[in-house]
Amino acid sequence: MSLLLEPTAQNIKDEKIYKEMGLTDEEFGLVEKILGRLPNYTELGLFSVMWSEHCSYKNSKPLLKKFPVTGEQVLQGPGEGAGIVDIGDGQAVAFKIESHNHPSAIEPYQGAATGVGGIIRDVFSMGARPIAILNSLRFGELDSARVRYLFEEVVAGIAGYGNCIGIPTVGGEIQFDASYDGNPLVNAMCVGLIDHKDIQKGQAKGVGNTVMYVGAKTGRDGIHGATFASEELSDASEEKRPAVQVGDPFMEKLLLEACLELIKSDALIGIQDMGAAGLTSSSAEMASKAGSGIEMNLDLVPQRETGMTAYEMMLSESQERMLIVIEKGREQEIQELFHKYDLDAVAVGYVTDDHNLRLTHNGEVVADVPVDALAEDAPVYHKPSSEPAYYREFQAMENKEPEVENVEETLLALLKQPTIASKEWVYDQYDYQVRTNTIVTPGSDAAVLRIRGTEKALAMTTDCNSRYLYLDPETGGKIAVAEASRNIICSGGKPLAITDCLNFGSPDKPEIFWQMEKAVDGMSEACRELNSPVIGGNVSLYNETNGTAVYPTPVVGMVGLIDNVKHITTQSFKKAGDLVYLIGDTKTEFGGSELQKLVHGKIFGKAPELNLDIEKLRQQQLLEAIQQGLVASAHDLAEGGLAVALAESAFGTDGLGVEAEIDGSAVTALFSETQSRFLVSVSPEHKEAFEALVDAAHIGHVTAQSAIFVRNGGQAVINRPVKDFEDSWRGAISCLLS
Amino acid sequence: MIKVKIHVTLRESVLDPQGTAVKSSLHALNYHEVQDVRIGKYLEVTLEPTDRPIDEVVKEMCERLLANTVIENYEYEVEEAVTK
Amino acid sequence: MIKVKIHVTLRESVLDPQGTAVKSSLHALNYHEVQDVRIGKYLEVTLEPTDRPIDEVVKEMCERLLANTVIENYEYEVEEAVTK
Amino acid sequence: MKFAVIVFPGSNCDIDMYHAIKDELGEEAEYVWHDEGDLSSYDGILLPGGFSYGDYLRSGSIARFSNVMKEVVKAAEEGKPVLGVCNGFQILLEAGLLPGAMLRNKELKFMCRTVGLRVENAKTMFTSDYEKDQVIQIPIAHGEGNYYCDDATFNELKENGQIAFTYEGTNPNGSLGDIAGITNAKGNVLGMMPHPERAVDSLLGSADGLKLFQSIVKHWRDSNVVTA
Ligand SMILES: Nc1ncnc2c1ncn2[C@@H]1O[C@H](COP(=O)(O)OP(=O)(O)O)[C@@H](O)[C@H]1O
Ligand SMILES: [Mg+2]
Repeated sequence: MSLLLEPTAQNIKDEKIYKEMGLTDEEFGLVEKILGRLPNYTELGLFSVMWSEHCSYKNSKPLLKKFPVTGEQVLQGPGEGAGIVDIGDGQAVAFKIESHNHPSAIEPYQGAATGVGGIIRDVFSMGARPIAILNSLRFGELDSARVRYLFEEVVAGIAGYGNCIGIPTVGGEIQFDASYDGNPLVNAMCVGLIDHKDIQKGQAKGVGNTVMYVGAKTGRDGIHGATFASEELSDASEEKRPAVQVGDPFMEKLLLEACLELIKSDALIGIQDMGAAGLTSSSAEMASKAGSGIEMNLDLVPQRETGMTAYEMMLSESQERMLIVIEKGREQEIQELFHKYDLDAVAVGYVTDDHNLRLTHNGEVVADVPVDALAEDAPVYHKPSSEPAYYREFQAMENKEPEVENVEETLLALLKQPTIASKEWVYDQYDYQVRTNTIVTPGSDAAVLRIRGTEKALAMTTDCNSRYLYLDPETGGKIAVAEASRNIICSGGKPLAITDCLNFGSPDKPEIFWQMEKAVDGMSEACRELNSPVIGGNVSLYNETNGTAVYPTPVVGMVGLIDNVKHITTQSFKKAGDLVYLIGDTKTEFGGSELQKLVHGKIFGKAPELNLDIEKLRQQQLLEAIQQGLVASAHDLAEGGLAVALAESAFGTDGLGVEAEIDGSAVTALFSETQSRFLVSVSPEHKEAFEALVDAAHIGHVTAQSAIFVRNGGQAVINRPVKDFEDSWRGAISCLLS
Repeated sequence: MIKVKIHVTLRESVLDPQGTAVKSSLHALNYHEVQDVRIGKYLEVTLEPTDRPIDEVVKEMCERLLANTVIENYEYEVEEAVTK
Repeated sequence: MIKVKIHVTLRESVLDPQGTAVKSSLHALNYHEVQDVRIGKYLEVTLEPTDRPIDEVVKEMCERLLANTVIENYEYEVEEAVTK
Repeated sequence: MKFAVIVFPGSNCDIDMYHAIKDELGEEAEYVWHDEGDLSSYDGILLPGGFSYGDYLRSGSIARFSNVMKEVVKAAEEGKPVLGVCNGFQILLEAGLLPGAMLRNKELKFMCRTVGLRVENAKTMFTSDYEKDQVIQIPIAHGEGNYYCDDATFNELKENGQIAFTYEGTNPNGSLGDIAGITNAKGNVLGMMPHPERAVDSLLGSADGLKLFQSIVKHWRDSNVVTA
C-alpha cells in the first residue's frame, strides 16, 4: 500500500522523521540550509538515498582518493558506470565489480540475480558488449543449514540470471569463514568489449534535449534499497525491508540488445542505468555531471502498480531500467528502436539549465532541489581510525609451524577444505561457454576469452584472501592485488587494471575504519608497483550482524591482455617428463593459512610478508618466459601452499602425476603460504632457455604414473595415487551440502 | 491419509516476470480480454495423520520450506481422504 | 471482471523430480508423515467478459499455451468478481 | 548452402551458430528475426539455444507462436533440414514438429559440461559424416533437458531410427532412454540438447560437432547441386 498520508515538512522536522531514513540531525540541517527551507517528504527521500553511503561514498571518499587511477592504458577511470582500458586496435575493455550483499542476505536467489543484472547494466550503459561475468562470494561455514541455503540459492541466482541473459559466467572465488555467517558477501563483476568510438557517458547535456525512460515498468519494489544497503543487518531490518526486487533477465536481454543498437545512433546524448536509488540517482547524476538540470513529469513514468506516489517512484529500485537523454525531436525513432524489442521508451522530461532536479506529479511541483547538492556535494566524513588491540597482539607473535603428524593425510584434509576444494559444484551450474569465446573455462588460475577476429585474448580473475587482511590489512591488501596479478600472469596475460569492491564492517567503529585505511594503502601501493591502476569499484560497508563485522574483504577484479592466443597457459601439467620448477623461496609463514585454520580452528599471528619489488620481478620473468613459449604450465601458490599447487596441477590431466623433492621442514616446504611463488612445468628442450630467464628451483618432473610422490631428503613423505587426492577435492563441496 | 492443497503466490508489489510474459503472449494470440496473469505454485502434499494438529504441521512446512515468505504468500486447504 | 484460477499439474505417469526433491527435504526436516508431494503451477488470470463463453476461452488458452498436454493436466475454476 | 539462424527474443546462442556456419563451416548464414514471414530463400533452418521469452511458463512454449514458426513448419514439410539445439529443440517439441516434451533435469540444476554422445543413427542427413556408435564430445548447457515421451512414442522412435544421439556414460539429466537428440519420422528435423555449434574449434576444446554441419551440407549438395 502507498503511504497515503505523507508527513508534512514541519512534521518531518518536529518528529525527526529523517532519522528513519538514515539522515543525521546535522545532515538534515544541511539539507535545510541548501534549500533555504524545509524539504517536503519526497525531497527528503531524494536526499536520504543520495546521501547514503551506497550512493555518496561519504565515509569512503577520502580513502578512494588514495588509489592510483591513471595510466597510459586508462580511457575511463572511476566515476562512470564502468572503467575502460585500451587494448589496442581501437578496442577497449570495460569492467566493474559491485556488491549485492544485503539483498542476498535477505533473499539469496533474487539478491544474487539482481546483483548480476545490475553490474551488467553498468557495463552496457557505457556502450560495451558484456562478454563475461565473474563473482566473489563469502559465506559462513557449511555446517549450518542456513549457510548451505544461502550458498545454494546465491549460486542458483547467479546462474539463473547469467545463463538466461546469455553472458558466460567464467570465474570467481569463494571463501567460507564464520565471520560471514549472518552476512554473506555477493560481489559480481562484468567485463565488456567496446570500440573506442562507441564509449558513452552518463551525461544530460544540451538544454531542451529529451529525457527518456526505457525498460521495465516501475513498481514499489526495493524502495530505499540504497539506504538499506548502508545499514547493518539486525532483526529490526526485517520490518524496514522493502519489497524484494525480482530480476527479469529476459527483459534485460532485450534492454541490452536495444541499448547496444541505440549507442550507434547519433541521437543519443547520454545513458545511465537506474541502479541503486533508481530514477533519483540516474537523473541527478546525469545532470550534475553535465552541469545542467532535469525536469521530469512523473505522471509519464511507466508504472506497474496503481496509485504510486512521487516518493515511491523516485525511490523505487525496480530492475532492468535505464534513463537516456536524446536529441530533442528524435523521440519517435528511439521509440521505434525500443518497440522492436517490445520495450517501453517514454519521454518523461527534458534537460534544463537551472541545475535543479524538478519533478512534477499530478500537475504539481513535488520536488525542486539542486542536482549538485544531491550528487556531488553530499557530506564527506573523515572518520576516526584506531589500531585494534588484536593487531598488536598478532604482530607480536612468532611465526610457528602448526603441528602435523602425517603430511599425506594433511594434504588430503586440506584438499577437502571448502575454500580449497574444487568449485565444480558451483561452476557446473554456470553456462561458461555461451558466445563461444571461453578458451580457459573455470578451474584454472584465470579465465581466458578470445577476442573474435583478432589474435588477442583477455584473462580475468577475482581474488582476495580476507584472512590475511584480518591479520594485517595493509599487507593483505597488497597480497590481494598481487594474487590477482599472479593469476593473470600464469594465464599468459599482462595485467591492465583492476576494479575493486571494498566489503567492510561499520566505518563508525574506529577499528574498522583503520582496517579500511590500511587495506586501501596496501592495495594502492601494489597497484602502483604492478602498474595496474584502479578504474572503478564499489564500496559495501556495514557488513555486520548483531555487532560483529565480517573480515575486511576488499575484493580485487583484474583483467589482463594476452597478446596472442598462443601464449595462453593453464595450471595443468601437460606432458610426462616435463621439468617442474618452483619460483620463489619458502619461509615459515602460517598466519591466516589454511593449515593454521585446519589445525587450530582459528587464525592468528602475522600475515605472510610481501615484497613488491620481488613480486614484480618474478611476475615479469615468468610472463617473459611464457611469451617466449618456454612454459608448459604455470600455477601460483595460494591457499595450502606448494602441496596443494602440486596436486591441483596434476588434477584433470588424464593420468599425469608428479615427483618432487623438497628439503628442510616438510611442513613448511609443503604448506607454508609464503607469497610471490609459482609452480611451473617446462619441457626439457626449454630447460636452458627457461633457467637463463627465470630464477627458479628445479624440484622434480611430471610423471606418466598418476601419483603424487614427494621426497624430503630422500625419504617419501607423500606417495599416493592422484585419484585419491582428486576424489577428495572434487567431491568435498557436494558432500558438505548433502 | 490427508491431502493438503497448497497455493504459493507472489506477494503484492513483487514483480512476476513469468506472468507478464504469459500475458503478452496471450495478447499476441488475440486474447485481448486478458487483463492480468500471476503465476504461482501449486503443491499437493499427502500425509499420514500424526499427533500434532494438521494446521500446525502444514503451516510450519510452508514457513520453513514450501514458501519463501520473503516474497511469497501461501494458502492451503486440508482434505481428509479415505485410506486406500 | 472474471478471475480464473487454473491448476496445471504433471500427469500421473510423468515423474515429478521437483516433487520428489521437496519430499526428501521434508523428510530431512523430520516430517516423516509426508507420503507424497506433487508440484504444479497455479495461474490466476483476470479477464474482461467477452461474447464467447468463458469456458470455451479458458479451455482454448490452456490447450494452446498454458498447459502442455503431452505431460500436463489442467483444471480451472471461474470466479466472477465485481467490476471495480 | 545458405542457413537461416532464427533469433527469438531471448535467444542467446544465435551468435555461436552463426559463427560456426560462417567461420568454421564456410557456408552462408543470416540472422532471421522471429517476426519474419518468409524463409523460402534459405536451404537450412537453425533454431539456436538460449532462453526464448525467458523460458517462462515452459521452455519454448511462447516462442513456438512466433510468426516465423509457420515458416519453419513449412520448411520442414518441404523437406529442408531443420536443426534445433537446446532451446531450439524445446521449441520444436512445443511446436509439435518433434514428438515428446521436456522436463526439468532430474537434479533440478542447470548443468554445463562436456559430455560423450553416442551416434545411434549415422544414416540421417545430420549424422552421415559420423560412424554408427561413434562417441563424440559435445558440450551441454541446460536446465530442462530431461526428455520425456509415452511408451508408444518411444517405441516408434526406436523402430524408425529416430533416436540420433544418446548420452554415453552418465545420463546428465534423466532423459528417457538416455536420449540426447531425435529426428522426426521423415528425418529432416533434428532436435538435440547438446551444442554442436560450441564444438567446432579445438581452441575451445572440441571440434567434434563440425561433422554434423558438414553432413547437412553434403546431403544438400548431393540432392541439389547438379554436377556439370
Ligand atoms: N564462484 C565461482 N564462480 C565461478 N568459478 C569459480 C568460483 N569460485 C571458484 N571458481 C573457479 O575455480 C578455480 C579455482 O578458484 P580459486 O581456488 O579461487 O583459484 P585461485 O586461487 O587461483 O584464485 C578458478 O578457475 C575460479 O575461477
Ligand atoms: Mg591461482
